[in-house]
Amino acid sequence: MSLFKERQYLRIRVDREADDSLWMKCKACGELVFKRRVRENNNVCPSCGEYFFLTAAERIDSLVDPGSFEDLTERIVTDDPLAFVDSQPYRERLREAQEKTSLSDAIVIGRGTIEGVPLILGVMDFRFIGGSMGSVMGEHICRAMEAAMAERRAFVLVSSSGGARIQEGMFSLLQMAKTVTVRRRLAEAGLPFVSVMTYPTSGGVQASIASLGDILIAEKGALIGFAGRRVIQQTIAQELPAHFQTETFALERGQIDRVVRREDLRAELALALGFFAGVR
Amino acid sequence: MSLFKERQYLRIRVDREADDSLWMKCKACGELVFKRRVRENNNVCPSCGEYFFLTAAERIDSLVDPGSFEDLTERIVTDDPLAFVDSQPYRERLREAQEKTSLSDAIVIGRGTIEGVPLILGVMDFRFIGGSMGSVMGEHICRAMEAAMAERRAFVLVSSSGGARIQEGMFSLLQMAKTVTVRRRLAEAGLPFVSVMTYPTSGGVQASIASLGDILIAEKGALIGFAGRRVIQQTIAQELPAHFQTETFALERGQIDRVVRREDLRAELALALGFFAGVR
Amino acid sequence: MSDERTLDLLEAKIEELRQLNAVEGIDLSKEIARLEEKLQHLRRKLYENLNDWERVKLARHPKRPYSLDYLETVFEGFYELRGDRVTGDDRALLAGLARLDGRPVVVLAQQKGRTTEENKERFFGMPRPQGFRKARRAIELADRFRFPLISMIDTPGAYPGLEAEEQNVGATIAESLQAMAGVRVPTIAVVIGEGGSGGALAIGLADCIVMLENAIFSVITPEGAASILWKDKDKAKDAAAALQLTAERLLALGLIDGIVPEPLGGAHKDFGKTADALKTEIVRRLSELSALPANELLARRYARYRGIGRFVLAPIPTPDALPPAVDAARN
Amino acid sequence: MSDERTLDLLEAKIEELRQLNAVEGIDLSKEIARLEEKLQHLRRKLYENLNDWERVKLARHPKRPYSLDYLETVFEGFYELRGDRVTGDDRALLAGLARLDGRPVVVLAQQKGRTTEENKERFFGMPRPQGFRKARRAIELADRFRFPLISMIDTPGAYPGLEAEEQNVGATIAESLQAMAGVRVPTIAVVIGEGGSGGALAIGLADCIVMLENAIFSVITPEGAASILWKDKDKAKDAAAALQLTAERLLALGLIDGIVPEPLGGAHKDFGKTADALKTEIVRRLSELSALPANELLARRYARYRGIGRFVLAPIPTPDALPPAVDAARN
Ligand SMILES: [Zn+2]
Ligand SMILES: [Zn+2]
Repeated sequence: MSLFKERQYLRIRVDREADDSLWMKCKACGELVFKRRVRENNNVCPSCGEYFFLTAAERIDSLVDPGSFEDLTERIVTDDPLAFVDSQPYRERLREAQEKTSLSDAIVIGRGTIEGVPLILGVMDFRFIGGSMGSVMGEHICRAMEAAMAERRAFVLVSSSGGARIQEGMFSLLQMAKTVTVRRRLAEAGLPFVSVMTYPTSGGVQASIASLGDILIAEKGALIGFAGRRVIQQTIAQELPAHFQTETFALERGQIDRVVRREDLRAELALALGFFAGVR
Repeated sequence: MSLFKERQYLRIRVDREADDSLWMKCKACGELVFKRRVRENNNVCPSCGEYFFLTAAERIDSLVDPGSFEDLTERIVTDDPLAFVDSQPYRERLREAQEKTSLSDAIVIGRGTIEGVPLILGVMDFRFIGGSMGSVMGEHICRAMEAAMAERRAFVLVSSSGGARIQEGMFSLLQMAKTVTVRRRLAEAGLPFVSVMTYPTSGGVQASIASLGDILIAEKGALIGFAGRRVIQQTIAQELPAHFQTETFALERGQIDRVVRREDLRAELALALGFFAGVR
Repeated sequence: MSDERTLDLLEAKIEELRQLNAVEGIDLSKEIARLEEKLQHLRRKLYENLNDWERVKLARHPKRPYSLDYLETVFEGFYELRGDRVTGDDRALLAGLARLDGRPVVVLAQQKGRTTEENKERFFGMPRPQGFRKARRAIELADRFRFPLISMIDTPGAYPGLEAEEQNVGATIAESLQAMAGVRVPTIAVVIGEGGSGGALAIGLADCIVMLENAIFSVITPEGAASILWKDKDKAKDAAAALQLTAERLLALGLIDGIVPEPLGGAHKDFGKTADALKTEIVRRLSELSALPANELLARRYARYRGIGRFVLAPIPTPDALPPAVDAARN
Repeated sequence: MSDERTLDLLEAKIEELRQLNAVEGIDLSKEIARLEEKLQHLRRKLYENLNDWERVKLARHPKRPYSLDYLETVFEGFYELRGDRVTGDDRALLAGLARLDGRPVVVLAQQKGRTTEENKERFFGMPRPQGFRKARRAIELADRFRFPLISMIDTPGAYPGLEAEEQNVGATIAESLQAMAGVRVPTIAVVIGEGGSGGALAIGLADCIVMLENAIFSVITPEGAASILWKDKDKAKDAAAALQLTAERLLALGLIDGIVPEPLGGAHKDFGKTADALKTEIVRRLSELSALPANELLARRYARYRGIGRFVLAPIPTPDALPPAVDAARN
C-alpha cells in the first residue's frame, strides 16, 4: 500500500516534469509568469487571478491532507466496443490521452482525509478527452460510491467534463443511468455526497451524477450547464447573456448552493463534511 | 339512515324554494332567464353559458348517482374561541349564514357513488362566509379523509373558498396544517385524492389541501391563486394580465392537470376515479 | 410608542453624564443613579402592559433583531445552502446547516432587510415560491440525514405578485407544509418577529412552536383584517386586539408551546440576553424532543395538528325544524 | 431513399388501374398482379438492408407514427395529466393515465408535431425542463399507486435554449432518471422513432427497453457527432454507422431487450400492423415483469444499470514503467 501511495505521487511528478519551459504566458492577462509559482498557487495566475486547469492529481494534492490519499483507480480501459473510428481511431486517441496524462481514463478515485475528515474522492481530468464520461469513468464513479458505502465515508466528486464520450456511443449515454442508479443507493445508505462543479460541468455529467449532490458547490470560474453555448446558438440562434452558464448565473437561478474560490475549496469541504461526521 | 338521506334532499329543496321569483337576470349577458331552466342547466346561463355559483347541495346533486349520497356532515359549529367582533359579532354572522344556507358551516361531506364508483365527497359552499375555512371546515375535510381511509374509497374535494376564516384567527390558519397533515396520511394509505377547483379556490385553501390532489381538475371559469388581484395591486401596484388566475392561466403555467366544463365534471370524475378502482 | 424617542434621549443623556463623571472627576453618581431610577420607571410605564397593537409595532420594530442576528449568536457556523434547483434563490427565506450547542441542525430562517437596498433584495422579508421550494429541499435534507430542523419565522407573509402566482406560490406553501408534516426529525419553530399568515406557517408546522414575548402570529395582518372586515384601514388597532395574535394569547389558546421573555422595550434593548434566553429554550426543547423515537414524534405531531380546532355539537334551527339526528349518522 | 417517391407513384398507378378494373369491367387483373410483384420487388430492394443513415432518416420520417398515434391504438382511454406544478406544461413530453389491455398504467410520451403550428407548440419534440419535471411527477404517481410505467421515446433531444438552461434542464433530466431508478413498479421504455441523447434517456431508464425496428437511440445525433469529431457536417452518414445507433446493433451490444418488427418501408406503411406488434410486445413484457415482486424488480434493475459498461484490465505503459499492481489496490 505504501508503494501504491508513492506511485500516485510519482504520477503527479512525472506529469509536472513533462513541462520543459520555466515560464508560461497567461491567456487571460498576457503576463509571462513563472510556472512554479503558478503551480504553487493552485494553478491560479499570480498576476491576474485567472484559473488554469488542474490535473486530477493537482486537484487531489490541493484538497486532501498530505500523505492521506490512497489511489483506488484500478487501471481499467475501455475495450472500444464500437471499434469507433472518426478522424482517428478511438484506440489511438485513447493511447495519446493516456500517454499525455499517465492516466487510464479521465478520472482518479481514492480515499483520503480533508482536515482529518475521511472521504472517498473522485476527480475528473479534463485533459483526458475533455473529461468525457465513458464506461471507465462511469465505472469508477460507481466504485467510488460503493467504497463510500462500504467504509461509511462521505463521497466528494470534482467534475470537469464536457459530457459524454461520443466514441463509446450508447455505452457512454447509459453511464448517466448507471451513476444515477448507484447514487440512489448511496442516498438510501444515508451517506452524504458533495458535488463540486468546476470548469466545465456540462452535458451528460451535469445531467446525471454531478447535479445530484446533497450539496452542490461551484468553483469560481466554473461552467455549469447541459447544452453548450455553441449548440444553442446553432440550433435556435438565440442571444445568450455574457455570464451564461457561469457560476454566478447558476447561483442566481438557484442551481447551486455555494460558490467557492479555488484556494478556499479545501476548507469549504472540511466545513461541509464536518456536519455529516456524526451521521454515519 | 333513510331518514337521513331524505333530510339531505329536503335541505336542498328548502334552499331552492327560498327563491320566490320565477325569473332572474343574468349578470353576464343581461338576459332575463327562467330560474328553473338555469337550475336544470347546472346553474349555467342558458343564454350565454355563464356559470353561476352552485350551492353545495346543487353541486352534489350534479355529481353523484341519484340517491347514492349519504350526508356525513355532523352539525358541529365553531365555539367562536376568539369571541370575535368586527362590524358585527362573528356569532351573528354565523347565524345569518346558517339561516341563509341551512348549513352549519361552509362545507358538506358525505359518501356516494359516481357512475357506480364509490367515493367520499366534500363540497364547499361559497354562500357561507365566502366558503372560508375555519375549525369546522378543517375538521370536516379531515373527517372526510378519515372516512375515505376507513372505507378504502377515493376522496374528492370540490373547493370554492376565498381562503381563511379571519374571525377564527390562528385557529383558521392552522387548518392548513391540519388538513395537510391528514392528507399526508391519506397518501400513505395509498388512496387517491382528486381536487376539483372552482370559482374561487384561493388563499389558505389553495395553499394547503386543494393544491395537494393526486389529480387537479379546474372547472371552467375557476379562479385559482393564493393572493387576490386586489391584494397584489394594493401591495405592489403591479399590472396583471386579464386572464390572471383563471383556469387557462393555471393550465398554461403547469398548475393543474385538466380543465373541465361543469356539465362534463361528473363524467370526468368517473373517468379519473376509474383508474384507481383497483388500487384499494 | 411615540414616547420611545424620549426614553432614548434620556438614556443618551445618562450616558453623557457617566462619561463626564469619569473624565472630569466630578462625582455625579448620585444624580446618575436617580436618573436611572427614573428611566427604569418610565420604561416600565411605557412597556409593561403593552396593548396588542403596540406589540404588533414592536414585532415589526426596525431595530428588532432578525434571523441572521440569531444565526450568529444562538447557532454556530451557519453554512448556507442556496437555491431551489428550479428558478432561483430567495433571499427572504434562507436555509442551511448550522450547529446548536455543537449539534448539527438544519435551519430555515425568514430574513427581513435593514436597508432599502437589502429590502429590495429580500422583498421586505416576503418569501417567494423559490423560497418555499428551497425550504422543502432543506426539509428533505434534514429528513435524509436526521438533522433536527429549526425554523425562524419573521415575515409579513408570502410575497404577493404576478411572478409568485405564475410559479404557483400557494402550492409551494402546501408542499412545504406537507414536507414538515412528515419529516422524521424533531422540529422547532420560533417566531422571532412577525408571523404573517401562510407564508409564515409554511415553515411553522413543527413539533414545538415558541414565540418571543413581543412576536406575533396571525392569519392576516391587522391592516388586512381591518380593511376586509371593518372596511376601514384605520381599525388596525381593533383588528390587532380581535385577532389574538400575541404570544401570550396564543399560549392561552393552547396553540403555541412557550414564550421566550424579552427585555423591557423589546429584544433589541438587550439582544445578548434575548439570544441567550432563546438558545436556552431551543436547546431544552430539542433535548426533550430528541428523546422521542421517530415514530412517536410523528404520532405526536399528527395528533397535535389533527386536533387543532374549536367547535361544539349544536343542531341549527332550520325552517323545517329537522330532528337533531346528525351525530347518529357517524355511528 | 429518394427512390421512395417512385415507389409511391407506382403504388398510386396500381390503385388507379384497380379502380378502372372495377368500374369499366375491363379485366386488368393480370397486369395489376404483375405490377404488384414488381412493386414488391422494388420495395425489398429499397428497404431491405437499409444502411444506418437510411434508418436514421426512417426514424425521423415525417409520416412516421408518433406517440399520440400509439396512445390511441395500443392503449385505451389516455387521460392526460398536464403541468409540472412549477412553471408550465410541456407539449413535447406528455404524461397521463391509460389502460393497456384493461390494466391502468402511467404513460410518458414524447411527441413531435406534424404541422408547423404543432411543431411550434411542441418544440419539434424537444422536451424542456417543464417536461422532465412533469415526468418525475408522473413517475411518483406511478410509484404511489403501483401503476406500471410505460415510456414512449421519440425526440431529437432536450430543447437547447436559454430558458431551458435557466430552469436547470440538466438537473431535471438527472432527477427524472433518479425517479425512474427507484420507482417500485415495472417499467418499459419503447423507442418508437428517435431516441436522442439525455432527453430521451431521461424517461428510458426502464426494466425493459424495446425499439421499433427502424428506431434509433444515440448519445448524439449523427450530425452533431460529424461536426464535433469529423469537423465536417456532411459526415453524418459515417457518424451514423460509427455510433451503432440502430435497434439491431443495440440488441447485439446487449443494451436493449427486444425489437418490434415494422412493415417493409417503415411503421407508417402499415400502422395497424405495427401498433398490433408493439402492443403484443409490451403486454408480454409487462406480464413477465409483473410476475416479479417489487424488491426483485428493483434488484434486477439495479444490477442491469450497475453492470453497463465495457472495459478490460490493462496496465498502461507509462514513461516510468510502473508495475501493473493497480488491481491489487482494490483487494
Ligand atoms: Zn493572468
Ligand atoms: Zn347569461
